[in-house]
Amino acid sequence: MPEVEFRKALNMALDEELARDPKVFIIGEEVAEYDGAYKVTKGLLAKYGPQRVVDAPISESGFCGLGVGAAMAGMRPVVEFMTFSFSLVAMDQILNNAAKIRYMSGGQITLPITMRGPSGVVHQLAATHSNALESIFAHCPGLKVVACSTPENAKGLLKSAIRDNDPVIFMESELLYAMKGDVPDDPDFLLPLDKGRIARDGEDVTIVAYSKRVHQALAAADLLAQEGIKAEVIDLISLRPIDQDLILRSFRKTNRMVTVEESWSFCGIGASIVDLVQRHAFDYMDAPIERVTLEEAPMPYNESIETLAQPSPEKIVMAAKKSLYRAVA
Amino acid sequence: MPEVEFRKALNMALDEELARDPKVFIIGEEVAEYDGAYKVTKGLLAKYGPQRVVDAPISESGFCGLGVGAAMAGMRPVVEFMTFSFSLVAMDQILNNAAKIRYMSGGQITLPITMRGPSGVVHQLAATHSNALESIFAHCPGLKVVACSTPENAKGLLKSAIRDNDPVIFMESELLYAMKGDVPDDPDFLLPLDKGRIARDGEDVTIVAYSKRVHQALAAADLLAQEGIKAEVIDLISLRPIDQDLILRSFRKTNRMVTVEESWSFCGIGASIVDLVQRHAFDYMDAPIERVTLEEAPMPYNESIETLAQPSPEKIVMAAKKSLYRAVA
Amino acid sequence: MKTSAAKLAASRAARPPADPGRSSDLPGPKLLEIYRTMVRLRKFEERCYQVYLQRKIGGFCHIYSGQEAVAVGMISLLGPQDYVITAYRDHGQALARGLSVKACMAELYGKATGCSRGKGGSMHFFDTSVRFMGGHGIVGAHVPLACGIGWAIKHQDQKGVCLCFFGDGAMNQGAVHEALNLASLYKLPVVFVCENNGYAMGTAVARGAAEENIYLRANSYKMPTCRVDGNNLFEVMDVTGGLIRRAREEFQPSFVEAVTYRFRGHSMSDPGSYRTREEVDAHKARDPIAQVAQHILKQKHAASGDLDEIDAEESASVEESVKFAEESPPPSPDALYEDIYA
Amino acid sequence: MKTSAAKLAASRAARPPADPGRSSDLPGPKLLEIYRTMVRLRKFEERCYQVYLQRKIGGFCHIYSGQEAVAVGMISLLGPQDYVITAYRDHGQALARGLSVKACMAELYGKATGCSRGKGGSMHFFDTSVRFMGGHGIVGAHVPLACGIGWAIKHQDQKGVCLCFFGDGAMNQGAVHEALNLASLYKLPVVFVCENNGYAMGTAVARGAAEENIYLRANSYKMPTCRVDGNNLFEVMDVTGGLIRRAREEFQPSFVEAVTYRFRGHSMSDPGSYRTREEVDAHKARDPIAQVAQHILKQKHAASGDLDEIDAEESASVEESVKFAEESPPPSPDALYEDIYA
Ligand SMILES: Cc1ncc(C[n+]2csc(CCOP(=O)(O)OP(=O)(O)O)c2C)c(N)n1
Ligand SMILES: Cc1ncc(C[n+]2csc(CCOP(=O)(O)OP(=O)(O)O)c2C)c(N)n1
Ligand SMILES: [Mg+2]
Ligand SMILES: [Mg+2]
Repeated sequence: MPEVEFRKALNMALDEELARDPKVFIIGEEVAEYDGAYKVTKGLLAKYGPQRVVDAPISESGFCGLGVGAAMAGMRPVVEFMTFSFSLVAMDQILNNAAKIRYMSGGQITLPITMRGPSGVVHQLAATHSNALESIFAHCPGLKVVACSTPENAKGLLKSAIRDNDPVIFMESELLYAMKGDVPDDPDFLLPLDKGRIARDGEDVTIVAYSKRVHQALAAADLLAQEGIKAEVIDLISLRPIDQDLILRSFRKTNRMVTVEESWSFCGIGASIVDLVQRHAFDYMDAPIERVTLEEAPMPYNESIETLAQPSPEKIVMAAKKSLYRAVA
Repeated sequence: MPEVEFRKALNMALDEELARDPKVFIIGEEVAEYDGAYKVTKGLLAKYGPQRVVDAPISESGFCGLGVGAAMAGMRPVVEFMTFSFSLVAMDQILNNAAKIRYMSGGQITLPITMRGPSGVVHQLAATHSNALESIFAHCPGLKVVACSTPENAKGLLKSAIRDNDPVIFMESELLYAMKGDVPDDPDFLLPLDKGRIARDGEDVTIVAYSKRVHQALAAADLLAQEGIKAEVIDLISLRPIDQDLILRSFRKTNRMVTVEESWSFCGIGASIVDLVQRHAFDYMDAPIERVTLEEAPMPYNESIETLAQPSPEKIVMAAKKSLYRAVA
Repeated sequence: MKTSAAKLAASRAARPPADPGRSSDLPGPKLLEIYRTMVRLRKFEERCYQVYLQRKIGGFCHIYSGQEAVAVGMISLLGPQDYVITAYRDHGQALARGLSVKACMAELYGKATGCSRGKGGSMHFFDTSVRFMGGHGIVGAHVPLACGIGWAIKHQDQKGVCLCFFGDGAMNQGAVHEALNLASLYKLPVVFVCENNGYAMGTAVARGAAEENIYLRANSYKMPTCRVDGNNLFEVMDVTGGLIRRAREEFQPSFVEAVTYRFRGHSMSDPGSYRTREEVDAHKARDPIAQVAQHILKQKHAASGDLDEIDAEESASVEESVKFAEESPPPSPDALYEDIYA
Repeated sequence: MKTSAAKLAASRAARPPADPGRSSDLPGPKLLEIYRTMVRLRKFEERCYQVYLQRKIGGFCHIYSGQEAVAVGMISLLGPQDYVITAYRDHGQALARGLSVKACMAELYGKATGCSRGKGGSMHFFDTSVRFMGGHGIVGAHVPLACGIGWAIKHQDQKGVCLCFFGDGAMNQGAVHEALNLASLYKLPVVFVCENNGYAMGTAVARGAAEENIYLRANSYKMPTCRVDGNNLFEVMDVTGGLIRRAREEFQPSFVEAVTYRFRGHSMSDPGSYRTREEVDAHKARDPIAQVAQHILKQKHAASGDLDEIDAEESASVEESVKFAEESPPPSPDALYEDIYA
């Protein structure tokens, strides 16, 4: 198992799937000659040529729609949004076309399209460039929504997404691209799109997170451990469908939960987790579920308030304690 | 207080605000010469002329952006989406521009724009034309989101929205346009944008609904009353900000709740209501909160399964009972 | 654009050279087949109008009557390897592409036997067996899909073409412009067909577009572009034939504006008061079906009785389809949850 | 489009008649003021480049060096009633519009004294006191806003104009096409300025657009359209002067493609390997500031020592702005929750 950067793990997944299936192609801004704005597609143009790795103009609605149409006609496109913030101009293609055409056709049409790119706040890019749209996508039946969090799962999940026969929104994070980790080089290494994972075992409180927030949750668990609190950390991975069994199993053990999110609170992923817990494990609730989300503001540019606006290990620790103190009190 | 149709109540609000403030103008498809696709703007062109009531081409992103720009420069635009389903092609203008420009400018820019139109499922319009996007809008700080439910509040709220200095997403419903009700003709009749209302008093269970679902909730309350169950019905009206006090006050009385929504469950409005209740009134929760939402499918055309896909008074009754039986058990 | 018949005739642009052989010289049997298809569309739509008024079908319903020469003329030039995609005014293209009258009528009734299993309705007809890729409700949003279909044709070496139909109003959607550029940039085998019926709902072309000569807007994308009389079957076929050939053989996308007119309102709920009776009548006088009938009779490909017989047969088939639709079962309740994921 | 200097010169289009009086005949003091502003932009950007490398500022940062003649030439023609709106490469337009060097630098530092209170950063400069309406990060998305500003000007009888700047890459966003059509349809006083610096990030114009002659695409919207040498201050001013007048007096929107070149990478993180050193050097040889300096010297409006003095003064002022920015306070934690609603 070679140790590689996160972006390389994604690159390996793309490379292997391009090699495996001639129906796969990648389209997006700067993915070819520039090797990708974040170098995720590095070297792929050289290897597969301009018909498989395709530079697109700044026409997200156009090239995302092109991807959907190509999928309708039997191809297996990977559409890269330079960041998901820019997918807002293609929202209709995603929510009306990708998500609904199969249904409207009575199941005649299959849509094996992957839409991928980094998502969420990075560092001082300000409000328009820090969008985390997962709760918007996860709201909509017809889409699958996945957030990878380690080089290993990035590779296994992206390969599964590309082979999957449904539209998959595949969310990455700029801030993780340089992270290193061991990655299987088995070209058939696949991970299920609908399963979360226990990132750390524990029994006192469950911390549910996804994407880069998983690493903050793990850091928080370290801090909590210093105080003798054993936190279990769940990496959701799949945001739609959400891995309800995993969440409930952990909750029935810990009876306490903190959710950590990449976006705002209202109508966020965590709210739905709260909902499913109270509906399916009401009697196990020893305390209110705490949520650590973005503060309810557009993302500011200034670094200090940008930091304030986001989840942090410290905030997660506080939330976990709150959920525990409540039980203690 | 004249009794008028819902669409007329909206029309009165527009008429009065056009008369009151020369900065107000209306722009949208077919709003002028055609008198509005649903006749909400009937007669306004004749009265105010083509500079105040403006037909737009099918360029939602363009004319919504025009509205945002006009608001930046001191006008008070009302942008009509023929239905909110079509606002998906303008999503970037709404979520990045309308919602964030004030913030990014450090408060220099004021955005007194109202974006209005019918929203949600109508009758056999199928998946692309049945979108209810409120949880998407309500997710985003910078926007205010309002759903009117009666001719009276339609008028008072729309007038307040137009006079408000922030971007307001103002949601109506085709299915309510023909509903009649008494409407004050006082040209300064205004209702607050951030307050819900108790649509019916009760003490056994709280049913929270908005838009046309309020009427289903009231019908359900009637049915429940026949069985001796006194349901309190809350008409949310404001979806962002949500009237937390009103919800909690009612819940602390009834200890049981059913939410009724216009859209899907995951990351929906009701999930956030569940979240705030468990966080702020945990000790009052006698049973899991039940939710009645769209079934998790795109909206089908066929009438019978279209009906199945939606909330109904019967489903609400069942949910209410479930929440109560639990307590009884 | 209150298109008068005269102005319309005068407005035809220089066009790419037609393929050798003019469609007006087509052999009688072929012409009669085309005529029959045109009649089928008309009979279907007029019956549709009636059952809608009888409230047997619901939703939005956009009648194609008057525009038949466009769909039938163009689609008759396609082979099985080719694709069609269109907007919500899709009954005409669907029938022209060979969807069965029964499956179409049943779809309007929302029945399980419908071409989209009753889940799409009037605006969302689909039949992948004949590569009819919908029926799309959001104005302009299917035009980028056509690029993707063109991409799939080209890169799977299918030697086909995708015909993409949309309205004059769609020209004002940004996504359409992005798509035209992409098609030209990537050399995709797509023929873009703008059916200019003069109005987007109640908005005449010139009230929605600064440039009312729609075909000129395609100049921005460096592809062959032209305007044809969309009520003249032969002109439609001659011009489109050449464009289809270039798409298939040279991957050259192109744009054709077909000037036509819808005889009915925008949708069933439209009173159409933005058009005068005279204007509508003037266009009805240029009925595309009558023009073909005249030609057939003049060329003695058939006698007037033969045409009456075709009309009667098509009426009967539409009648049957109504019976079929009415007697068909609705989707089962489970169908609500089916077809969401593969 | 690897624009060679020669090709560039040859590509100028027929242009609308310039206003009487040519800008190259401007009186010396006015010209020196313009020169000073151009120098200010350059000094600011180059200092910006340095502090970015020192990691004193963060986020994305798009340097304007090389394009000064466009922003300064055009904006110098505006009065206080006029508006400016632009994309994320906005430092140049902001300074040309008179925002203080200090407020701009402080914004890059994310300080409370910044022109957007430290909340917008490099891509989102604002100053409503001089009607500078941003700094917008999403490609093309501010172009519809310009229509709204034009609408407000027109319907509040302000006799002004809105200058709307965007890049060559933005021409491929659908929203831009919708906006151009709206401006022409409604006769809005907007001058659309496409700064064609040859590339959208690493994508040369012809790799993103089927029609690489950008100004021709505006023909679809029936407005005056032209191309100017964006490195030639006088050409920029002569042409734009006429367009601004027509916008103000006749509500005639127009489109101008200013062909120019950015001396730096797309943003600070761009190595720029898609351009050869020769190409960059060829363009640097046509430095717009040097061209103006030459003209001033030739016309004897000033001596070379005078220009050196201006350069030194502007350097000093930028230096001061760095000090100001460094010493300014950050926004208070409360600021996070401010400015969301009015
Ligand atoms: C994005 C979007 N906006 C608005 C509508 C509502 N709408 C449906 S059809 C139509 C008019 C379209 O006119 P045109 O493109 O000329 O086609 P035609 O109906 O004449 O065939 C409008 C505005 C829509 N479906 N999608
Ligand atoms: C909708 C959208 N897509 C992609 C981006 C990322 N992006 C930022 S600048 C840029 C290139 C723009 O080029 P151009 O319009 O020529 O302006 P220039 O940078 O040359 O001034 C891209 C692709 C974005 N900001 N918005
Ligand atoms: Mg039309
Ligand atoms: Mg550029």
